[in-house]
Amino acid sequence: MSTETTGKSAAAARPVQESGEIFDVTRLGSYTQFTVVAPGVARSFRPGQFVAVAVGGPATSMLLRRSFALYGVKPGSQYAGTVQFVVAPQGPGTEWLVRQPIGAQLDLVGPVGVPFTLPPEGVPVVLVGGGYGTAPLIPLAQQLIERGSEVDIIIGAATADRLFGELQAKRLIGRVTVTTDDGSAGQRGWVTDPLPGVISRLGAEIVYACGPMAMLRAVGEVAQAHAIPAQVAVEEAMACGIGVCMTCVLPVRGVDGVSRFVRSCVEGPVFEAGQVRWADVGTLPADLHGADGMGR
Amino acid sequence: MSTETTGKSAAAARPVQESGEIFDVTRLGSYTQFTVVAPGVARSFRPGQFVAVAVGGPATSMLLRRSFALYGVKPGSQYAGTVQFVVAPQGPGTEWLVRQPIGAQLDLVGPVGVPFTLPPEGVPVVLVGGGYGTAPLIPLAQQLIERGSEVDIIIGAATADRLFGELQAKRLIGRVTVTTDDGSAGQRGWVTDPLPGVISRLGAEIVYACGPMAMLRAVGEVAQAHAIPAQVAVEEAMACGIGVCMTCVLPVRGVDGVSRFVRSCVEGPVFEAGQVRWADVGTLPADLHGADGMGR
Amino acid sequence: MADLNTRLGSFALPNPVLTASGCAAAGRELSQFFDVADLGGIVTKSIMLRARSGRPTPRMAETPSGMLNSIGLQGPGIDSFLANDLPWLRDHGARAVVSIAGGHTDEFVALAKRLYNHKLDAIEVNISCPNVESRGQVFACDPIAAGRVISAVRRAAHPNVPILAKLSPDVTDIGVIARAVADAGADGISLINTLLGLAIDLDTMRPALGGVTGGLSGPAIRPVALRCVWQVHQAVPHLPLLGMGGILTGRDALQFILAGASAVSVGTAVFHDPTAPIRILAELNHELDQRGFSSVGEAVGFAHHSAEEQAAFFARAGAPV
Amino acid sequence: MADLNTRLGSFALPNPVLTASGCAAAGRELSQFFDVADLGGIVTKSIMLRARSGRPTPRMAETPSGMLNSIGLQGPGIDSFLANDLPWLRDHGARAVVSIAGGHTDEFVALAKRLYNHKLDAIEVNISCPNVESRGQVFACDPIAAGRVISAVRRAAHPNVPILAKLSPDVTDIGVIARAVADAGADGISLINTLLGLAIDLDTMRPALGGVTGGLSGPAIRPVALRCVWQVHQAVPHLPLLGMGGILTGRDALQFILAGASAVSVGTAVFHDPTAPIRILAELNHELDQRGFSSVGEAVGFAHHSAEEQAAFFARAGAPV
Ligand SMILES: Cc1cc2nc3c(=O)[nH]c(=O)nc-3n(C[C@H](O)[C@H](O)[C@H](O)COP(=O)(O)OP(=O)(O)OC[C@H]3O[C@@H](n4cnc5c(N)ncnc54)[C@H](O)[C@@H]3O)c2cc1C
Ligand SMILES: Cc1cc2nc3c(=O)[nH]c(=O)nc-3n(C[C@H](O)[C@H](O)[C@H](O)COP(=O)(O)OP(=O)(O)OC[C@H]3O[C@@H](n4cnc5c(N)ncnc54)[C@H](O)[C@@H]3O)c2cc1C
Ligand SMILES: Cc1cc2nc3c(=O)[nH]c(=O)nc-3n(C[C@H](O)[C@H](O)[C@H](O)COP(=O)(O)O)c2cc1C
Ligand SMILES: Cc1cc2nc3c(=O)[nH]c(=O)nc-3n(C[C@H](O)[C@H](O)[C@H](O)COP(=O)(O)O)c2cc1C
Ligand code: FES
Ligand code: FES
Repeated sequence: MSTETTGKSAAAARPVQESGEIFDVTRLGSYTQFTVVAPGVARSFRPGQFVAVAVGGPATSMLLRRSFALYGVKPGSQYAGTVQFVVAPQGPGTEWLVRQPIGAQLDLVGPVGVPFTLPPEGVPVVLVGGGYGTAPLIPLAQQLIERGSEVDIIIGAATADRLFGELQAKRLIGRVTVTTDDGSAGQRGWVTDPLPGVISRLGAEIVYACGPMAMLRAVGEVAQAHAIPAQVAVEEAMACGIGVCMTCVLPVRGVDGVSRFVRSCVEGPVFEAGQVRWADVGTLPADLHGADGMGR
Repeated sequence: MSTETTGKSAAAARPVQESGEIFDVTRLGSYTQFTVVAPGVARSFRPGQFVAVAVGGPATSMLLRRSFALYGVKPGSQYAGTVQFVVAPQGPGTEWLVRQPIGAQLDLVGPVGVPFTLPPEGVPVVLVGGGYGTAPLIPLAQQLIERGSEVDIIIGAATADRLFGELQAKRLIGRVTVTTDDGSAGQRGWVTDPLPGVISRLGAEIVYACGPMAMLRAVGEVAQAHAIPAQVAVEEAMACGIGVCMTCVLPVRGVDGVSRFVRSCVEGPVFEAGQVRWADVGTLPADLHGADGMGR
Repeated sequence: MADLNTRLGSFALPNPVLTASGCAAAGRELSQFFDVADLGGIVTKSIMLRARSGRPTPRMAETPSGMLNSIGLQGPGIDSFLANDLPWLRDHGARAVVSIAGGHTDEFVALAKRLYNHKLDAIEVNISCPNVESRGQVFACDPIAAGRVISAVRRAAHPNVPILAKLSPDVTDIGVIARAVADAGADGISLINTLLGLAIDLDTMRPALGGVTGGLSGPAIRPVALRCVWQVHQAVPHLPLLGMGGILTGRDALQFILAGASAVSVGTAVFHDPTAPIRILAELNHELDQRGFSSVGEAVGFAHHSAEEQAAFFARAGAPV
Repeated sequence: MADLNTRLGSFALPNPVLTASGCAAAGRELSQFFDVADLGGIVTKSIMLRARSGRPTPRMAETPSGMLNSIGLQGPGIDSFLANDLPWLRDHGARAVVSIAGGHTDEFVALAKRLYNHKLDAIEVNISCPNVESRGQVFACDPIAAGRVISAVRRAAHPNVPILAKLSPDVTDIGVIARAVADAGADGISLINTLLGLAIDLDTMRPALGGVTGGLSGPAIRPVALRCVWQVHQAVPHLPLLGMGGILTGRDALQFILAGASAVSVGTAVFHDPTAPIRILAELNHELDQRGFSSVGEAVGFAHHSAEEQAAFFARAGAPV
């Protein structure tokens, strides 16, 4: 690990590992929302961070934890603190997870990762969520509103049942712009269609986004066109989720202008869209720091 | 497979594979008794046969089925047929099994194996069960009594909570002799202590036994001393449970006088005690059929 | 509904799913659960010249997503096999791939000769057994010994019967062994056999298996098996491969085909689910259809093509992607 | 309470549980979950002379009871390591085993020299990397190349620092490699590194890893790892072994010790459970006590003794069995 990276990950809250009881399970469209008793995770949570959940139970063949963005979090008051996250069944691990009943125990590691950095008080912002990517934006919106920001939100998905957080967003923010690829809800198209208009109308000075890589890239380009920053929470396959294995890297341009493979688990998942080299994801750019060291 | 063996396994009922709902779960001492809806297994069941159960659920790391002696079996009448077996938690597979709730589905293969062969009508018999080994003797006792046999039973275990079937046996047979290694129930000692007396008193002409290997061997010796046969249901580690893998073999002297490694899953689990070469279990006797073929 | 016909040399199979040697005996027991004629073929337990007792128990230990076995090739010997097992398979309409094993080249040759006048579809040569003549080193671990056995068997066996050399993964470079058996005249290659493994019984504090070491099989070894299929397909692209190692589902089977296998064998999965081979065949069929393949052949080795070549193929085929 | 002290050559460890190279970075992240000084040692991610970007993503694929990785030795290079990572380990009271990797013998030597004046407890030489000078064949797969690297490193490194040669299981006879590195002056042997594996992504129908093939780790490979430890303990009984491969529990660790390992490394288990090393240490301690061992040393290689020898030992020790 090079100094600047450790410097950065140190900035993030220290994760804890705890076994928590499932307090509530709610189906929302094609998603399942879990509320889990996890005071340790709840205590130091900041929006944008995620939790890594062990799946499969005893004698499982699935070794790796599954990561989920933290969404509703109630720090301990008279009740123990709870955390919420939303699961889309996608493969064996998430399918196991959505079968877990209320009262079952889950083994969590969190909060993990670099959270969204908040703008100066009162700055108008636009939030953009794709699918379950809206989840981390809800607690973020809460904080932004408390800090006097005017907040607008665009949420999109392939189909209506893949939308997440419309109600929560309405309750918090009032107005929500909805897009679906097939027009089954809101306007037909992508979140980036209404985005320029919303940015201009609001005079937004920053965009926050979470969702599929392609969407994040497009959102970054729109923000750039408006000469404002975009902070995006990415999703890369992770083996450890705690920064030790180097599987989750993205090519990111550093403040020093040098591009590196950076761990999206502990140096992300939140990045400046402008610093991620989207076109090079999944490749090894020749100018990347240490690419020459690969030579054979 | 050599002819005589296939001849023998053909004699056994053809097993079926079916997924059945757990109809009832009852804790009995240190055991858990399952009643599972499995009409296909129930239909052709004969005492001494067992069922092979898949464990661990989806994405489990446990590939091999666990075997359990069939105990209570209700062939389908107005209700679908059910099978009963008794599980002692011993390792990860059985621990998973005893956690399964009523209503859960189990994948069963059965009935497997060569059942006990019944004596001529009216012949007096002694049954000897060690621990959960009593389970298959209960349905056997039922059949024997229906066929007019006078039946006596001795059940033993290390400790009282390891005893199984005392009530069921009492209800069926009336008198039950109980032994425990530590004297925590019945008389202190082994099932083989009272066995000679019971054989003589009853004038028993055959002994049926199920339990740990060491017990089966000892029972066989007592029977031999009384010049009567003993049929014993053995327990060898099994990978397939259906006769294809050759992991479950025992050195058994055949009717032709030749000793072979014989599959205890489909050519057993019931053997004539006198034909099992107990002293050679876990070794490769030089005179075994094909031992010379092992070369170096 | 993709065309499931495939070939292993001159052996034409109606579908690409077979059993694995030693995991289906000679088909009889499995016929209680499905019609053995519905599979691409039954690969029988490796047979030797004489009857073999096999090793002392314990013969197996369960391991994470796999198992160890040390059966030691228990079997009745070739005479009993020809008298009882091969006729049974023929009578039940099953395609028979007869696996043979030996302690020296002559034994393999003698077995091939005994099979000469019998109706069978292919011979799988299990060279993953110790070579008595070289301090028990496994034939499949030495390109020269492996090649010698295969060429001798090829010469001794009926010319119309394809010879499949079954390779062990326990080698430094499986491509070298593959080229050796290819040069020796193998008509196809079966891979992989089990990996050599060991477990300690914590009650006895001694090795868990009577044979001390044993063969590791099951899904645990699938990534190694796929790597071997991938490498051998590149080393001898002209030879058909019978892939195996941890196949539990049709999706697993498809991975092997995409990596270069023309057919697959299902082994340990049978212990978990006796109907696995038939289920896997149905699942594979569905997976092929879903991806727009019109035949198994189109999918064999498809993962070796670049994304561009793949797109071009489907464009030509006009298939949905 | 068994005496947990153990040794790897001149390296004395307070207990036999370490991390595995590449699965604990340089300890910093894990120190969020436990005190790194409580472990026998931290084996750092293999470091090379220059900074390395590593391979393109995807870099991992989950497999049954295991995973494939193709990280490609991403790292900051030796200078940054010495400036930031080694001091941090020292400051936090951890025993540091520094893993070094190179593309040719000279690079290994240069790394050993750079480490000469730094305080560390042992050097683990990761010879499971491609040898640029011989068409990318892995050093650990060739006894000559492996021996050459180890003797060169042994000469270049500080004489008081033990050298552990880390072996690959992807060889025909690991005993041959073990003897080669022993003759070359290795003070101990670490084993096993990952098995070469591959997975096909059924969505892209291409290899799942950016590096095409990758290293298989986790409980899936434990039986292979135990077999290697067993064989190497017999091949070079005088050398201490650092055993690893799929250790998830204290019982797994005990299997390695009974098979001949003087200490164990915990790798992939950390991804499943960040506190695994500390938990495994406690579990191992309990398992040793239960069996009446008064020290780790008594248990090392115990499974190689006959049942009679074992009984005699406990009779002498007067321990409960
Ligand atoms: C930072 C982060 C936040 C996430 N937030 C959410 C969320 O709030 N809700 C939600 O439903 N999902 C979320 N995901 C995606 C979620 O982690 C994957 O869908 C899940 O891991 C898939 O596991 P599986 O067993 O169902 O699929 P499998 O394909 O069986 O997974 C196999 C392996 O690949 C990894 N993997 C597969 N797909 C993904 C993916 N899309 N991203 C990362 N790893 C993957 C798994 O972790 C596992 O190790 C998030 C991922 C990351 C990295
Ligand atoms: C014919 C037969 C009838 C049986 N009847 C009963 C019964 O009625 N009630 C009951 O509680 N148990 C019974 N057993 C034993 C039961 O099958 C084992 O206790 C069980 O398989 C252990 O699985 P595990 O996962 O708990 O232990 P593990 O040690 O994790 O099992 C690992 C592997 O070893 C095998 N194995 C371990 N112990 C045994 C054993 N004692 N016998 C056979 N295989 C074993 C398992 O099948 C599995 O493949 C019977 C066994 C056989 C062969
Ligand atoms: C119990 C058992 C017995 C086996 N016997 C043989 C054999 O006789 N001949 C052979 O070539 N392979 C034998 N094998 C290896 C299998 O044919 C197959 O190559 C290997 O198990 C990998 O496939 P799988 O993971 O699907 O089981 C045996 C495997 C098992 C588990
Ligand atoms: C993500 C990952 C990275 C690894 N990096 C290295 C490495 O840099 N050097 C090395 O010698 N071994 C490396 N290994 C191998 C491990 O040190 C260990 O030998 C192997 O994973 C087996 O142990 P395990 O099953 O407990 O993980 C790595 C393993 C994994 C999973
Ligand atoms: S997932 Fe391991 S470093 Fe990010
Ligand atoms: S368990 Fe497979 S033959 Fe008996």
